[in-house]
Amino acid sequence: MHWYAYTVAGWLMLVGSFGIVRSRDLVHAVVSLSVAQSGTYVLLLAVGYQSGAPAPVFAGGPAPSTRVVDPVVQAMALTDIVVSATVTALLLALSIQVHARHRTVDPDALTRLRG
Amino acid sequence: MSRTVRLVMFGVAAAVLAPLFGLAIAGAPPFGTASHPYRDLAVAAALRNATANVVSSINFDQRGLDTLVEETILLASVVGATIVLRASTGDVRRELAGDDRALAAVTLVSVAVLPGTLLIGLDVVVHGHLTPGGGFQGGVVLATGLHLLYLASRYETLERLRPLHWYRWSEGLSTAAFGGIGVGGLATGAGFLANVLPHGSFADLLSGGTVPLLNIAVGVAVAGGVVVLLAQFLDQALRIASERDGKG
Amino acid sequence: MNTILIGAALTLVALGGAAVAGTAEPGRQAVTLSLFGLALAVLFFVLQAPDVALSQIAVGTAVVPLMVMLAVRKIDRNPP
Amino acid sequence: MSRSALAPLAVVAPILAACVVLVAGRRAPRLVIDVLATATAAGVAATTGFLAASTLGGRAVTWSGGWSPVGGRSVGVVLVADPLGAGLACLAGLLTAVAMLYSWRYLASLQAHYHTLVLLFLAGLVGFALTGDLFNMFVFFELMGAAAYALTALRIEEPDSVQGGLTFAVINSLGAYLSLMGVGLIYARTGELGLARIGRALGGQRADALVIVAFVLVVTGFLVKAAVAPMHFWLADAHAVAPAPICVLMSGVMVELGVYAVARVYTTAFAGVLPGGVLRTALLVPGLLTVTVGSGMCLIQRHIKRLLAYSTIAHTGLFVVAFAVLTPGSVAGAALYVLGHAGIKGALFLVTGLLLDRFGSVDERDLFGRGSRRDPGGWFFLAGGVALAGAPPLGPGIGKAVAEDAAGRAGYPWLVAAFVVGSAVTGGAVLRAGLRVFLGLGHPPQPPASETQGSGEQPETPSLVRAVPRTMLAAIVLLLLAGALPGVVPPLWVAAGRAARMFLDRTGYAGQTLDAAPPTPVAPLPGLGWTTTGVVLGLVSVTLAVAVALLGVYRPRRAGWRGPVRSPAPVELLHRLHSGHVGDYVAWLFLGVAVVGALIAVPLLAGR
Repeated sequence: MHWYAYTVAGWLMLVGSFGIVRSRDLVHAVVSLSVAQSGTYVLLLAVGYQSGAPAPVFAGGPAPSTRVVDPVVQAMALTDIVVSATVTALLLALSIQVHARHRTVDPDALTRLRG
Repeated sequence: MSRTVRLVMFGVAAAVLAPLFGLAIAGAPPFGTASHPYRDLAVAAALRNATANVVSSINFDQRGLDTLVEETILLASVVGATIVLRASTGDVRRELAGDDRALAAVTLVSVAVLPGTLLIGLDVVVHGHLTPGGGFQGGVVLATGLHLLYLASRYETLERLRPLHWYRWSEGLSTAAFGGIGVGGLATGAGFLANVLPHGSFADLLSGGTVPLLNIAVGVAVAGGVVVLLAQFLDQALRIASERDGKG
Repeated sequence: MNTILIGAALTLVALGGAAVAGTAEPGRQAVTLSLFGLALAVLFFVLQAPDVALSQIAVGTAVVPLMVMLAVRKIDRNPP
Repeated sequence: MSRSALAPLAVVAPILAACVVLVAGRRAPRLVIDVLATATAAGVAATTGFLAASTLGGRAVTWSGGWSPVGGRSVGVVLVADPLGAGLACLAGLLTAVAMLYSWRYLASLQAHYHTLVLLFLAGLVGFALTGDLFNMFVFFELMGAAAYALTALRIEEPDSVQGGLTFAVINSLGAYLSLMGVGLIYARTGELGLARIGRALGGQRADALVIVAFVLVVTGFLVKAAVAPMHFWLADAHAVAPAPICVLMSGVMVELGVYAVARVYTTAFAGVLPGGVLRTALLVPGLLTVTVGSGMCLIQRHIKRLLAYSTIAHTGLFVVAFAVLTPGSVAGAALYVLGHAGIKGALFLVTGLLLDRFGSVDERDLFGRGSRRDPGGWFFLAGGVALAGAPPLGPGIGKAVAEDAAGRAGYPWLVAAFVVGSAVTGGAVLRAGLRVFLGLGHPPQPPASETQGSGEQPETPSLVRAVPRTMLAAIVLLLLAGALPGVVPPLWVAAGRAARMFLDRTGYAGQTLDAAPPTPVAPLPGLGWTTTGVVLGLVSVTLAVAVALLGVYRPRRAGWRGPVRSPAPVELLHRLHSGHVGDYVAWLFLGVAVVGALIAVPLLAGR
């Protein structure tokens, strides 16, 4: 269990990147990229976890004390999620235009930018 | 490069990196450790500023600069997607096909759910400094809630209720408000993005100083931004066709 | 108990990620992505990160898959 | 208001201006938008320029949110302006102002959206240069990215444009996510995000696998941005398709900020744990590879923007090599080189943009002999080629000379060859293109099969232009002057020397940032400037460049007049490796990470 969470984080990064490498469709590549990014959330939250500690929200919850799960990594993961979603939106928009101009989204068929 | 060469190359790289990563995590503190030095400081700081949701305190007070930049990224992406998906020469606006009309049952459910969703969104924004959630989560809920209108009736109804430049304005203005509150902190001499308002008493609706204000600014910015983003995609999928397409 | 929950959620996420990257057809990928997003949200809840889990539900299971679906619909509408 | 207010103002001013432009853009006349955007960029340049000059006596530290550290620790995000960082921010402001001047009344169909994105891009560049926090660096990195991706793909009617933008975005985002993994790992070890805090926490520790992997992952994103081989592929695709003024920003400062970030993160956070010798090898190997690939590809291009893009890759390789020497002299050389390169390369891109607007092509073969001898652009282009080759007494020349001198003193005299050859080949390629296009010398080149052509593109102005607008010419002249200046202003050399010393001073950085310690005075670096060797090596480079250019122009034909010439095998291979395939680029990216990782991990972990 100790290293399982970190391993899953690395696995997501690897499997997402592998998805891009073997992709035959740019939309698929963009979605795979977001899988790779989800590895970063898992890593951050795993780093900040403390066994048996409650969430760092005190209203109506636990009495204020520092024995809570690390809120800093949660704030980072939140920022990360927003960034990921907006960049994914931009990438999908670009994919739509690639298709409109090239009539294909297969990377193997997009051969104009060479050399 | 051929597909095989590409996959082999990636495989070689992965074969080097996977064991290195393994060694690295073997040197990390065990999962569930009790030692979190930054956490200790951050929780104390949040309590000092009477912000019950420590994550909100970090996002909007302690590390507010990160969030300001995050809102700016959202703005850049929304403007970017608007530019990339703008109608270009050769594009024509299609009439909507008949199947874009919704079923009566769906309409009923959506109309019933819509006000509740909007209320939940507002609630999540306003209580962001107290309970889980905040401007970002609430903003997304508000934006998606508005799109229930599309399920509820026809795309035209949504289009009429969605003068896009309003949403773009609200996004721009609220991002500017975030930056402006930051500059306000500078002007008082307390520092950029400093929490200069009275902190109130712990766990009250009016507590946390600037945190709830920034939460609201982010809520408006995110709601506006997501509406504009989804609008670009919906327009592309439903409305815009290229002259070069067949019957489409 | 909590350890078991976390382990199960992690396994679900690991499998889900592989499934999303392995789904070759982007139309179906929007669905697997949404389910994967849900699995991540569950994981974040059991890791005591309700703020992150809420964002993940709003973004990862709703908005992003919706955009993927719309992009796929636009692309499929105009075959080469 | 104290000096510490200036850094956050320089970041937030372009953001606020972008919001104003976005909201007012539909109503306000174009002239107002143009003036507002240009003035904002100039204001940022003035502010950060003042910061750069005033911080020579000590860094300006700003804790955002007013969270000043207690006992050396704080929960806030810190901006640390030192002469090098603020100088780069100032460069970003200047280049943006010039790019805005060039784009006066340009890309009219986009309304104010173009200005909004450029201003947000500027905010990202400035923030990235000034921040002293690792996670904040990632956020600014993404801001630079999001704006740059959209700006690259601005001309959506061009098939290449959207494809280049997408490739750029996928590769850079993946790099950023790998960086964030590294941030997570280093946070796991130290519980810190501030660079100075991480430096203190790691100082004196043993470099174990976690620290090594964290460092390698963190710098991966920056190496991708710096287009260090084999992670450089995206750059040529993006620069070839981006509008010319955007190329000025990307080539002149964004790519250089990648190198800067590697250097910043190493010197402030990791220098106490990773030995300099190991880092030097890990940077010299990819750096020299970058110089080789960049100059080789530059030489065999006919698409002029791609040619310039590969020249940027080669020069970035030289900046990496210069930093890898890790002495104050080499860092000062790199800083001066970056300044000179930004001006000259920017001017070259803008002249190429003019070619596109006039002839609808940037293809060396298409344009053969079409430029007129009376066209000032042609002479600017040729002058740019000579300057790029390192001609004394111009900006790139002084940077090259100082870096060569430092490499020799540090015991790496053989690195001089890389500087001479790299600048000669890229300068020669530019000269060759200029001689053919503007003077019509030699025979038109024959087309091999597998390369990007540059013909049949849409101009960036509404229609092909006849007379060049004065604003565009003014922008080009300004950039050429800015590129020449560092070579003839001795105070700038002194400042660069002191800036470099401060940049490498880890203890001083941490003391001023965390303990509000008084600044330690920095003595100037002796003997920094033009030396006889420097001038001679500069002249050698220029002679070689002219030889390369003339050889390219008057090369004896291998095949007859019929049919295309087959390129020699290595050239063909180089062309093929740059496949434009996003999957290939990701595979190369991981291979690059593996190589850098192995170069650092093997010497440190083997034998334990």
